[in-house]
Amino acid sequence: MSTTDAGPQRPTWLQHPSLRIGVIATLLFLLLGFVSIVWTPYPIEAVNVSDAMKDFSLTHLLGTDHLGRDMLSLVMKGTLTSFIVAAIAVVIGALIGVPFGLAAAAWGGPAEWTILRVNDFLFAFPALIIAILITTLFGPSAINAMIAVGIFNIPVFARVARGGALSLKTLDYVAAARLAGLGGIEIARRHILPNITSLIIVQATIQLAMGILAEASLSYVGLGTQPPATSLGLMLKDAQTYALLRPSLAIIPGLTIIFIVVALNLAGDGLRDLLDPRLRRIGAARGAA
Amino acid sequence: MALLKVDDLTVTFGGTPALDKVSFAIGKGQRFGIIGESGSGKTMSALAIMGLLPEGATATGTLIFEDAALPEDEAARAKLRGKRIGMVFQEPMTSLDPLQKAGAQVAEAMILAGHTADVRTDVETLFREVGLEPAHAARYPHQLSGGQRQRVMIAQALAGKPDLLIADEPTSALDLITQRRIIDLIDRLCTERGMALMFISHDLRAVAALCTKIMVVRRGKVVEMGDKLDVLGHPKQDYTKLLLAAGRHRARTLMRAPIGADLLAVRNLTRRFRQPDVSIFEPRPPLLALDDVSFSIRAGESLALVGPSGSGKSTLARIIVGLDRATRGELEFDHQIYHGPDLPRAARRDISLVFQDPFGSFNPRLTIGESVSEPLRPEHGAEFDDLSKRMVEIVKAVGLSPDMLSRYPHEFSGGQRQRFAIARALVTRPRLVVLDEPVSALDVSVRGEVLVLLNRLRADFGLTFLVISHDLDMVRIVADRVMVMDKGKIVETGTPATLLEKPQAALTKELIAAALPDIGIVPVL
Amino acid sequence: MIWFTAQKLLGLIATLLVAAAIIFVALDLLPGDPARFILGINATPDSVAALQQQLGLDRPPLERFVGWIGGMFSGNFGVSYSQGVPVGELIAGRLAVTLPLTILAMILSTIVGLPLGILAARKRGSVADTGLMLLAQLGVAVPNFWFGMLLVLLFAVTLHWLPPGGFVPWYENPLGSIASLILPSLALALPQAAILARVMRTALVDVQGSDYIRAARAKGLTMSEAVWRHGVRNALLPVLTILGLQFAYLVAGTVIVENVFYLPGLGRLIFDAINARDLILVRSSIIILVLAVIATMFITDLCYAWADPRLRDRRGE
Amino acid sequence: ADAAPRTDLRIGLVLEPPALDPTAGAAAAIDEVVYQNVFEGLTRIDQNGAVQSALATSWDIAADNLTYTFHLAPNVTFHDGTSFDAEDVVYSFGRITAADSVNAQKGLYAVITDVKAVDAATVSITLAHPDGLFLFDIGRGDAVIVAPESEGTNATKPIGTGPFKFVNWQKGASLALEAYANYWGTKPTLTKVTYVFISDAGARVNALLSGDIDGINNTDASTLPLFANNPQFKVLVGSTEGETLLVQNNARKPFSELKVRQAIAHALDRKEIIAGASSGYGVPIGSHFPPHNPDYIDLTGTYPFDLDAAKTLLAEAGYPNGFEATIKLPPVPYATLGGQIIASELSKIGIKLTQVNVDWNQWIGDVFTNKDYDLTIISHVEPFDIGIYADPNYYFGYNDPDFQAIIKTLNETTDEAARKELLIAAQKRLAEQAVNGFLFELPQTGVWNAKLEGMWPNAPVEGVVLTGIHWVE
Ligand SMILES: Nc1ncnc2c1ncn2[C@@H]1O[C@H](COP(=O)(O)OP(=O)(O)OP(=O)(O)O)[C@@H](O)[C@H]1O
Ligand SMILES: Nc1ncnc2c1ncn2[C@@H]1O[C@H](COP(=O)(O)OP(=O)(O)OP(=O)(O)O)[C@@H](O)[C@H]1O
Ligand SMILES: [Mg+2]
Ligand SMILES: [Mg+2]
Repeated sequence: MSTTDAGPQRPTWLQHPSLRIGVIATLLFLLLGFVSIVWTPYPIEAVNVSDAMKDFSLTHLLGTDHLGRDMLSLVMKGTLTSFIVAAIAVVIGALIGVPFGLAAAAWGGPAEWTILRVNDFLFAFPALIIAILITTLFGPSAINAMIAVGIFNIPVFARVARGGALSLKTLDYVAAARLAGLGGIEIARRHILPNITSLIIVQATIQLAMGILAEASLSYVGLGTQPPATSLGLMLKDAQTYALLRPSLAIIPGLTIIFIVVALNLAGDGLRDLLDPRLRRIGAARGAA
Repeated sequence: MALLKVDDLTVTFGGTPALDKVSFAIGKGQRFGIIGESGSGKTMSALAIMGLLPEGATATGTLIFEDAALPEDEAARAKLRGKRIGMVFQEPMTSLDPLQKAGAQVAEAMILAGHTADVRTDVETLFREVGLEPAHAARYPHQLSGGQRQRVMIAQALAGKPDLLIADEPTSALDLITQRRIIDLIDRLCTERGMALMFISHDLRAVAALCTKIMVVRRGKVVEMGDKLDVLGHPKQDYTKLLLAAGRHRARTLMRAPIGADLLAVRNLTRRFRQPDVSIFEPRPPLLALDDVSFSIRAGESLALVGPSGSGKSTLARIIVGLDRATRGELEFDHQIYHGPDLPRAARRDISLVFQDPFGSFNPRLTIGESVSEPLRPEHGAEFDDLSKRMVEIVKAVGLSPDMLSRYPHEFSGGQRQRFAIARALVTRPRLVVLDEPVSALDVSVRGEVLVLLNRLRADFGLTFLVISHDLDMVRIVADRVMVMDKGKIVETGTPATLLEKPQAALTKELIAAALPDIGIVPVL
Repeated sequence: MIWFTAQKLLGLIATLLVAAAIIFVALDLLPGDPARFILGINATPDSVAALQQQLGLDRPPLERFVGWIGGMFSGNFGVSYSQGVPVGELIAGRLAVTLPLTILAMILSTIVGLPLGILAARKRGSVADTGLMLLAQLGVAVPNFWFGMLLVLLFAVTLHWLPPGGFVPWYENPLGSIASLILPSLALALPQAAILARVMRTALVDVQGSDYIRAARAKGLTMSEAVWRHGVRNALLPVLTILGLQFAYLVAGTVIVENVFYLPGLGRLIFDAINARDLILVRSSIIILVLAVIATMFITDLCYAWADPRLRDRRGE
Repeated sequence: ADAAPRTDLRIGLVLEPPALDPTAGAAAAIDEVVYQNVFEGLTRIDQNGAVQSALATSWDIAADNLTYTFHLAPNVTFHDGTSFDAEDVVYSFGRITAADSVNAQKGLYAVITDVKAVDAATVSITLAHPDGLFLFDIGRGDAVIVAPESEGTNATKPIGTGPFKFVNWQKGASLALEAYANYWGTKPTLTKVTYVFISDAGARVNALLSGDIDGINNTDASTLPLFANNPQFKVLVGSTEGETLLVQNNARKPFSELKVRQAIAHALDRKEIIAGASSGYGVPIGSHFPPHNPDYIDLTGTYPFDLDAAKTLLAEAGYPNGFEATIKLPPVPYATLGGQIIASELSKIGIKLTQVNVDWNQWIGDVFTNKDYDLTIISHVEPFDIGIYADPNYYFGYNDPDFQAIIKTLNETTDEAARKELLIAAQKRLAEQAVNGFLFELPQTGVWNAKLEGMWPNAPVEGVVLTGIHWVE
């Protein structure tokens, strides 16, 4: 949240401090995560109780957890899981939410009314409750977290898409397209979507951040990622009884979450600042959503 | 001696200058006019004097008000604002606090200026003075029309009984009749109060009508300054000459396509809009944007539709091209009956629309070419290179070069965009072209060219025009026949000559009266 | 305004019915048998059957749905499977904790978030601004259960100022009840306060650049006077919407925070009830949650319409 | 410092009891609150698991071991003031054995054929066949004596004959008991006891550290190190009746193969499992029998930890490079942690395990009821439950006529020496057959304020018996 009114010449993303920091930090964490696919210092399935809860050392840079697993490896894998869960949740939310939002804006009338009602309902339905229900159906797993958070994302994206579409709908070039004989879908694809993608991207980064927090909460109450897989939230859960014996077990994943979320939010804010101030306002309001 | 003296005023935005060493002086009770095209720095000069420059703007130079330099410090400056210098802004729609009643906002200005006696009655008298009813004081801004808001703004500016009133294009957002009323109002108030006036506009005639001294600015520099009669009478600078030329467009004689049978017939067209109630206590009936309108256009004819803002012109246009649906009545386009969106596909390409605002009518993310060729997309039959040939042809026709097609809208000036807008309207080789205020969003300097272009195209392609406007001069140039519209009704029809010389309907008379006298003739006000 | 209210109210009811149907169906799909869960693994089949019959689990779904909806309107939510107590009672008891908790959190986040947001906006670009916004970034990013644990370690375990959790019933000692809600509501409020601060700042920054602020200054107000008299009110409008949305997040947050602070709140009730497959309890608790959230949205809408004359005239979405 | 020692107590409980009638629910939490505190049975189990007299001060057993005559304690009253007599006993047992009974342990009492009041202070119970465990079974929470007047409301407002009477229950938060003034037996020193329900492990630690609760009789072993060397606390590690098992579906290939089961037994490193899943607390077991029981014999050496042996056995069984299987894990630390450890241990002999975490309902449904599983980890906390292996329909899927024969005779034997022989035989048989992976006896890990005395270190039955607990200065 830094730059002032968009002056005559906008700063490119490299000149934009918060965006630069945010994007770079995010990429670093992503890298950390993706490396873990091909390589981690130690396999995280390998339990070795004999050297549990070791201190920081050269062999274990971040020490080991209560089962003697290498913390660094866990953080790497955990970051990956958290990202994947949040990302898929965003995709679910956007793929379902955006079309609904556009439809609402395009059709108006009862259709819009209904969509908005369903929106309200989804919104009023805490992700955690959704997760609990899904869990009772399919048993706890990272997938549930994805679906639950994804469902929770739907209304957010629907609102953004609708808001953006409504502001574009009345513009002359949309009317011109209608005169040119383009169909509703064609217009949405050609004129509306391209002009709200920026909005949606900003929203996506914000939801990504929220998704990572949500995954943490779900895993913390045992509804999210399950061992032997791990996620930052699950690491926090495991650490809760050791928190006082060996604070690092709780602090490391906790800080990682905070850093990732801050990075994502910075990136999101930066993007928003780079975009049309009109969009910035809408985005800001959604910032909470 | 001068009330306000401005020396070498320079305003820059991060290096790029908006105003460059501008110097001028305004005497007590003097009426000073500033004209110049959009973006020339007019508003900035006003804001600099008020000390209201936007962030990122840096001003240098000296501003002397009554022999004292205007203070830099915000608090001290604020004491002068309102009491000594009042300002009316360019944007009446956004310059009032949407959450506060009009009366309260004027009252605030009064109290700030120290008139705390009995504000309520003072506000009422002030409202009457600016031509509002006292009842309006209890309305929220969004419940007032543009003209009314502008009057509230003026009342606000006058509340502090300033010695200098700065009016920044107070009328450019308003329709003809309101425009004239506001100008008359400002004129009256200045004379009554002996108030000095700094009047900003890009409309030569408004300035001519009001001011005694005129400054012409362009790209932040003073082009010419002097007594009204000198500047307008015998301008020295080419730019000023150009402005003047554009100002009084001379009707050019044109060879016109032969006029044929009825192309479009409109029968008993009515359009209703549900409209919000002012409040629970003041419910409003549905608004009749179009009220039983009937007329017809003959092939090759150019019909002009004039009327004050909100009279239903655009609505009619939108229904004809099929963007909006008629509540009642029907249209017939060469023997095909329709009511708006149900315009048959085949006929779609025969009717096209040129929008009022050239800036809103192009998708910023598509190249001009993509936008212009859009109407051709549905034509499957046509050969590709045939289509591209047609594009080139039409772009040439509007006086632009085809290689511009790969560029994006923001790279073009308003005039150029409007040309492309016309190109898009013509690319399907339509028979009827509806033009909704095709030039009102353009600078005076380019309006002329576009009008000429329109006439030429009409001749070359044998087009039929329905031209919407509230600019009578334009009507004179482009129209064979004029229709006057008021509150959704057609009140009068006739050839420009007859109708403009001997108007029958009250509104027509008013419209003509509203038209400011031609430049050069010193107005009798 | 009347029209507006009526239409919103209609929406509210419609949403609730949709909710009720969806919830009922979703829950009926759940595998697992309350009776079996209550009696454990050594119970004989016939005692399980006996219990099922006692609980009315053998009646057809539709009958139970209609019964449920009908019951709700007469304030009778039925009797909990696992606890044999009227569901209404249970929920009421839990609301006595969750409601004050969320409200307290909301108040906290508002009185902290808004002033900071305004400060940041007024001192835009200054060190204070950057600092505050960095704090806000952190605030948004801290998982609230984690923050809750830190709070407990500091204020309960180390300083012994406040209880680490649990809840003193209102009737026993209201002050004690408040005390036991302070830390949880802090944990809940932090991220919301941060968000509010950010939204308030953006809104006010936007308003500061608006034409009417400039016009107000032209009347003779200084910048800060103009912002206080005209800016803040306008900037509060977007904040109002966020406030409405926030309630939903707070409610979601309680489920976790109530676990960390072992509070007898609605969130934990649902949590435990689902584990015990006490569907009748789950169903009604969730509906209450949903109702709470939707009702808040409804109220915000009304406040919005009340605060913004333009909206009053427009016919709602 | 205050002169008189405190007489109040705040105890932490992991789970809140859904209701409070021990005769109508299985939840351990019920017994933890009411057993021997609010409700009493004819007999009771003491902290060494031995049967003691309770409401029945003494009893005679007929020669045929089929008829028991109980002599009831005099002037006993229920907390609502109503008096206790033989009729209450007859009523209570009638309720347990009735057709529509919802008693969780109904099976145990099926053996009862007749209960009748000889006189107001004497009751005689007749059995269908001799039952060595009868006196123990009627000492359980499931057979406590309730009054017909209050039977209906016991779920929410329990009325018993015990030393403590129910005061109030703040659902979801806490439950309060206070000493019952007219208790017939020796009065407890505590006057007010509050149970605080804390399901979150981290929160439990904080509650103890900040003194919000004075103790908890069983909490995560992983937190013990925190309190072990803290003078303000005392850590009580005792035994439970819980044999923690790697249960194998004996009815399913490949676990139906003895060699496979033996291989797995060889591959399990109990030391590591105990260290990892239970922070090193808990006694290794080699069969399904609690080490603290006099009839216990150590069979942990039957199949010592030996990967080579394991591999060869697997090869002989026809799985030279192992096989894949899933392990379903209920939501308890010893299972989720144990699962990870065992998975990584078995992977060393080529057995790849997919870990599936389930909640209790799914466990009861899939594993216990539908027997749809390969492996699972669970602790069987029932006392003297070795008999479950004799039931071919039990979810172990273990059908072994020899073992069934042993148990049959055992059930009909009441002579102690003979019983001991049989029990040892039974343990041996299970160990050799490697029916399940026998891991360790679940420890009871309590953490208490250092100034508290008289808590049961062991849990021969579920429950937190308050009678003996008292503060010392
Ligand atoms: N906030 C701003 N940031 C950067 N440049 C600005 C800003 N406001 C105005 N400008 C530039 O300053 C120059 C003068 O603007 P100004 O508004 O004075 O023109 P104007 O003569 O009032 O035009 P119009 O007739 O459209 O009002 C323009 O080129 C404009 O691009
Ligand atoms: N979509 C709409 N909903 C409600 N009212 C509308 C709508 N569109 C137009 N109106 C109303 O219909 C009337 C006619 O509008 P229209 O745009 O046709 O006027 P106009 O003659 O084009 O004015 P201008 O010259 O300013 O463009 C106006 O009072 C306007 O407020
Ligand atoms: Mg201007
Ligand atoms: Mg119009």
